[in-house]
Amino acid sequence: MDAEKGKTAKFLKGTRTVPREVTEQLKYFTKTKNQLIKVLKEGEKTIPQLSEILGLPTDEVMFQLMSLLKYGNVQAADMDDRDEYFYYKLKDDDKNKS
Amino acid sequence: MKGVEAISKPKILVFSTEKISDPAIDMAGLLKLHYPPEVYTVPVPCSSAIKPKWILYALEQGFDGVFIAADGTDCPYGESCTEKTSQVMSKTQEMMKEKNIDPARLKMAAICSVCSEAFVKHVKSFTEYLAKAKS
Amino acid sequence: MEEPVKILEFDVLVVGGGIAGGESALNLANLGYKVLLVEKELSIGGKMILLSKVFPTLDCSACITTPKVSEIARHSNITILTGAEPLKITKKGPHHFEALILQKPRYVNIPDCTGCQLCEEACPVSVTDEYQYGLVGRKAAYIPFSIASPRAAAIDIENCTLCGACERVCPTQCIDFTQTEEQIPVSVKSVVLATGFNLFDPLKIPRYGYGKFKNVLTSIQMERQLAPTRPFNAILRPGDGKMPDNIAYVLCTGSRDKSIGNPICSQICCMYSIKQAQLLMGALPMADVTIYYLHIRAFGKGFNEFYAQAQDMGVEFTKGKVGKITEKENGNLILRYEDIETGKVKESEHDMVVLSVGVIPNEGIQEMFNNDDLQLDPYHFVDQSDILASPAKTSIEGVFVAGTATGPMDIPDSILSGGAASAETISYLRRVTS
Amino acid sequence: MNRKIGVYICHCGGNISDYVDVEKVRRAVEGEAGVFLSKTTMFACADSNQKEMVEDIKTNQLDGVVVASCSPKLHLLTFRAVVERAGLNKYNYVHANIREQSSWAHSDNKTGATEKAIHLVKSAIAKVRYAEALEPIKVKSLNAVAIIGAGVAGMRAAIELAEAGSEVFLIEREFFVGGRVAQWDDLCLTQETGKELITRLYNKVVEHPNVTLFTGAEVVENSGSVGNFSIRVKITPRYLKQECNKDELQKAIEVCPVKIPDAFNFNITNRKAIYHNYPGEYPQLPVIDIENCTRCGACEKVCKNIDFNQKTEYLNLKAGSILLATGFDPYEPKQGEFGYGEIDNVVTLPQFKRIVHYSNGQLTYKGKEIKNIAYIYCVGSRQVDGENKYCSRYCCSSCIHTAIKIKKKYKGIHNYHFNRGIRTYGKAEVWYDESSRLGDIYLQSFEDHPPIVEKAGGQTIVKINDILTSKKELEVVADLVVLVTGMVPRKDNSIGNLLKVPKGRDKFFNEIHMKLRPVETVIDGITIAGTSQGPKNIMESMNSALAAATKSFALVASGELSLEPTIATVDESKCAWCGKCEEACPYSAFEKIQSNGKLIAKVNSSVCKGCGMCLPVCPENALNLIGLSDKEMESMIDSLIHKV
Repeated sequence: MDAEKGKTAKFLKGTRTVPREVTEQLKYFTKTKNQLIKVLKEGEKTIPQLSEILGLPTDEVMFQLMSLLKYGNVQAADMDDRDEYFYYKLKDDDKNKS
Repeated sequence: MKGVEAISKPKILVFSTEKISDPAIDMAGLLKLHYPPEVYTVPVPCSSAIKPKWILYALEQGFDGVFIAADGTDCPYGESCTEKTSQVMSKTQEMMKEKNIDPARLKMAAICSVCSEAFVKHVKSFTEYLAKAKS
Repeated sequence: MEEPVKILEFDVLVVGGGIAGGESALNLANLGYKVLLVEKELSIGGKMILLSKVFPTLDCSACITTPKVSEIARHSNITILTGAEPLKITKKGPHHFEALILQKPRYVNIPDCTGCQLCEEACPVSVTDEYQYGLVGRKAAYIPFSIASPRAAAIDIENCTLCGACERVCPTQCIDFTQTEEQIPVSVKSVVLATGFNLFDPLKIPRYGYGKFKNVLTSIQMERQLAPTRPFNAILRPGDGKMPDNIAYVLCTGSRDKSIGNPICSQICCMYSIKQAQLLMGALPMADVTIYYLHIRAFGKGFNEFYAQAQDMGVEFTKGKVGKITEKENGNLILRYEDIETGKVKESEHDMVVLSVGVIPNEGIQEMFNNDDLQLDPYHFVDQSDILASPAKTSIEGVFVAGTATGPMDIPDSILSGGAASAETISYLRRVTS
Repeated sequence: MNRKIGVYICHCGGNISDYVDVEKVRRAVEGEAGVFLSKTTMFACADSNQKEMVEDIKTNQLDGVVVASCSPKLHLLTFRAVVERAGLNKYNYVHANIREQSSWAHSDNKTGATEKAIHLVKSAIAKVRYAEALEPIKVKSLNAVAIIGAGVAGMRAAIELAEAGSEVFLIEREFFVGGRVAQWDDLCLTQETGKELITRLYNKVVEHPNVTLFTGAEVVENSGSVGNFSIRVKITPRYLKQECNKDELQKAIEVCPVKIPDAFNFNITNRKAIYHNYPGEYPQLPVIDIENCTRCGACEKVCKNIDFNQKTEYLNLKAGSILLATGFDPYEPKQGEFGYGEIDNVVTLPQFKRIVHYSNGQLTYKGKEIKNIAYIYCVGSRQVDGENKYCSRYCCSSCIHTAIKIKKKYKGIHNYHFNRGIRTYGKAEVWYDESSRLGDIYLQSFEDHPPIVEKAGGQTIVKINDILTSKKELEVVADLVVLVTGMVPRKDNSIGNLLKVPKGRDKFFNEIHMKLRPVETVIDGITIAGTSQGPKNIMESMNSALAAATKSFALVASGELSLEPTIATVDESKCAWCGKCEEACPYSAFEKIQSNGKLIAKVNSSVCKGCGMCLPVCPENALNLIGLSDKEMESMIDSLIHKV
């Protein structure tokens, strides 16, 4: 009741503990996101290429990269020569600067 | 320099339809699929309701192109829509030829209610065409 | 002294805001009845709003669903609760039911939310998106999907770190973490059950490798890939992002299968698979699509013609029983199947396999009813007590049933059934007034 | 006319104002002709702003309002309601979409987005300048529904409508109710017989004071439109008096010398010229088939209730809506199709059901006991060469259900199912499973290689290339061949033609939209139910009947229908009737009338849907759509093109 509008999360913090898996998951996502952005800053990559560079399974790269596509960090570029895989690149706006 | 800028931005009038293609154009905005802001949309109930004289009026008043975002087969008013819309199209192009207006300044494509990408693609390529034609 | 609880009154409680429940609610509301529509998901529109195009006309599902959904949302005689479900429904007498509705907190004040998605952008958390059936992530502050109704954000409190970033960017201050679970008592004259169906979970058939092999997906995942609000930029293998060029469909996954406890045919899988095959042929012109089937049930208006159209387009139909799926190193899949025409066991390689999962009843409907027995049929769908003369009647007088709550059916049949349920409700309600 | 227009430009939090300079927009439009006040607002849709708008309209007597905000699909109706609350006609409100079609679409170009927003708002102002107050077109609607067809679907719809409070005219062309279901015994899904189901429905129909049932009745004329259809019904007499002595009647039937094939039994038996389909049929009064009656007078001698003086009557009925439940015909195989009509023991599934009905203890046909039965599926459906491409949906389940029943009822039955892929969809799947467990044999062929029925050495043989056993040719000697025939539309489509109800590719009545409006037709006020729309089982027919009843009821219940006033108008001075508009109109909304000594077109306001298809075809430009006249369109175009 006494929580100030716009700052109600603090109110809930008093009664609710954030499960450890959630913070772990956040850390993992932030880490992978930063890794993906870092590698993509150097140039367009396909998912198998990203998987090799980062040492992550392809399906994991796929999932995280598609999430970044949805969040607006990444966009699709052309297909590779064999018409199998898309290249992905960073979106050229200010989203990826920080 | 100023003159060049004016030439490079053709103005397009889009006739959309209230129930079918206008929602697609809305969704293009929702998805932030950018297209030139010189594209203006006027919704009508059905694409086969567009009078050729409106199109000619728009072109004569200064629009560089008119794009009909047609209902296609989704038209809620019946299947004759497609045929009637193309009749409007060909009749208008006839009139344009008589007035020495390039008939390619009128374009039509069926835009379904989620065809946002298709709409953006169409108006972009139409803009390019008109820009070339102007220069 | 306790304060007396104010009980809200409605004519009809409609449980489930999919197309069948929506159709019933609209029909009733248009005739002036006050309807409470309770939907457990965050958006109304049911499964249909998430589909790509629908058979056999191939018109897009969103185009059909969204106008209906907004009509329902706008209707002055319909009150909608999303993220809510009845805990208990008690029959107090003829034309009198009392229900206790559980309203889960959304942590967002719906009327104030403009759907601007700034909270979504600000939220640092990324978890699996259930509305994209696990194909991509979503934030913990999120709009369920772009055409959701209400198009308002929600906070996934289970995955929220309570960082407050969403609140700070919200221009209307509509986020409110002080919300708590509520139990709302309501009084109604009749009930329409439109609780819909579940999709079969293919983890129950381990030999198909779903979950283990990333390029084996369910038909609803493929449906999402084909929908306008799709998760990827193109049709791609979830295993590695490769564009598939040889796709297999395994029909009757979880249907007509006594070993998993579902002996009946799901009625829709043949047709949605044929539809997806046609859409895939359009999206990937070079791709081969093979449908492994036992029988093709193309029985409705225009269905058989639609089946013939798929054959003409080059969709391969193989009458065969798929036994086992194994994975190759490159992510391709080997299907071992009995070719019914030759009687031989064969193997074939595909780079993506879609399991056409069947229709399974929703659980927990019977348990909502406190002191009355809501009867179920042998397959655990809601039993239709007078199926030939009054298909919407259930074992409890005044409780009617619509759509797939009674068994598998396609969209046109669900809408007709929703119409039937509203008709029976109207005459039931009139019997009290006269 | 001097307008007083109020303009509201919405920030939408920042959704608009982050990209569009809303203050610049406001300044750009405040000087437009007719603009009395212009404001920006954080959320135009918020309650506080709505209240402010109402206040503004009332205190300043505004006569036109523009809100520039999100898409009209979201909030057009919201703001129409706002102006109505302030006492202004809702058609004096115009919406400008500067979010989806400006700020969001051009979030990459703030200057461009702002400029576009200015144009869009100016064009909305131009439109509202010409806006006129409009009233919805009101049409009276009679709370009565005419239902054509008293099969199970028609009767069920009648009961529903009567209980909901409408007057119902239930019009049946035959002399008995129940349609096709009267011809079946054991029904699928329940333990009921067709007769029992009909009894239940008929009793409710005749008990309800709101229903008037007409039998031997045919609709011969129709005029009017939704809300007020006027139909003329021809009623053929039964030539029998109501209060009949049962014994005398039975005698009359016995003495009648006429023998004609009994269509009720699909011609496997004969009946007299005075007949009923089966004892206890509804209505429980026989009829004289006057076409086949020789007027020999034999019946009159034994029964005093016969009355040849009864005359054909004509009735005029009025109804707000018409519900069509005219049913289907079973497919009639062509002469020689799988031996039909040529080989003596080839019958159709409907005939087979009647054979089973008349068999006791032993299953016999033409005096011979039947043990081996070959069922050939998809006869008249899924045709490779013929017209019927569709699947008839009910036949697989119905046939297997019948096969199980007789196998359990009679000894030594062997069922052979020659199919093209069994389609026991949904819960009917368990019958397929059961019949396989009972030992029924399923043989499957490809669609283009149907089985062959032959007579050889006094035996009837069915041959098939069975794809389930590597296309081996198999043959079965059959005592009876049952052709599992599908559903086809009624041969006689006079009612469809009369009411102009369109047909689909399969020749059944066509709905407007399979999913959005599955029981409505393009003819306003006419709904369709049951198998008249396409093959269905009984439960599915009932669902569609009830759904159609709801839609018809919604049309007639309120007593008044409100139709959108945004319809086409004719400029009488320009019109010189050429008929082109009539041709273009998909709804037949135009009629030719005499006015001031010349022929002109007139729009029927209750029929016009405002689609505008007629507008471009008029050579004299005499047609306009209300709200979208030339002057409105041109002024909108002007404000879109002129420099900011």
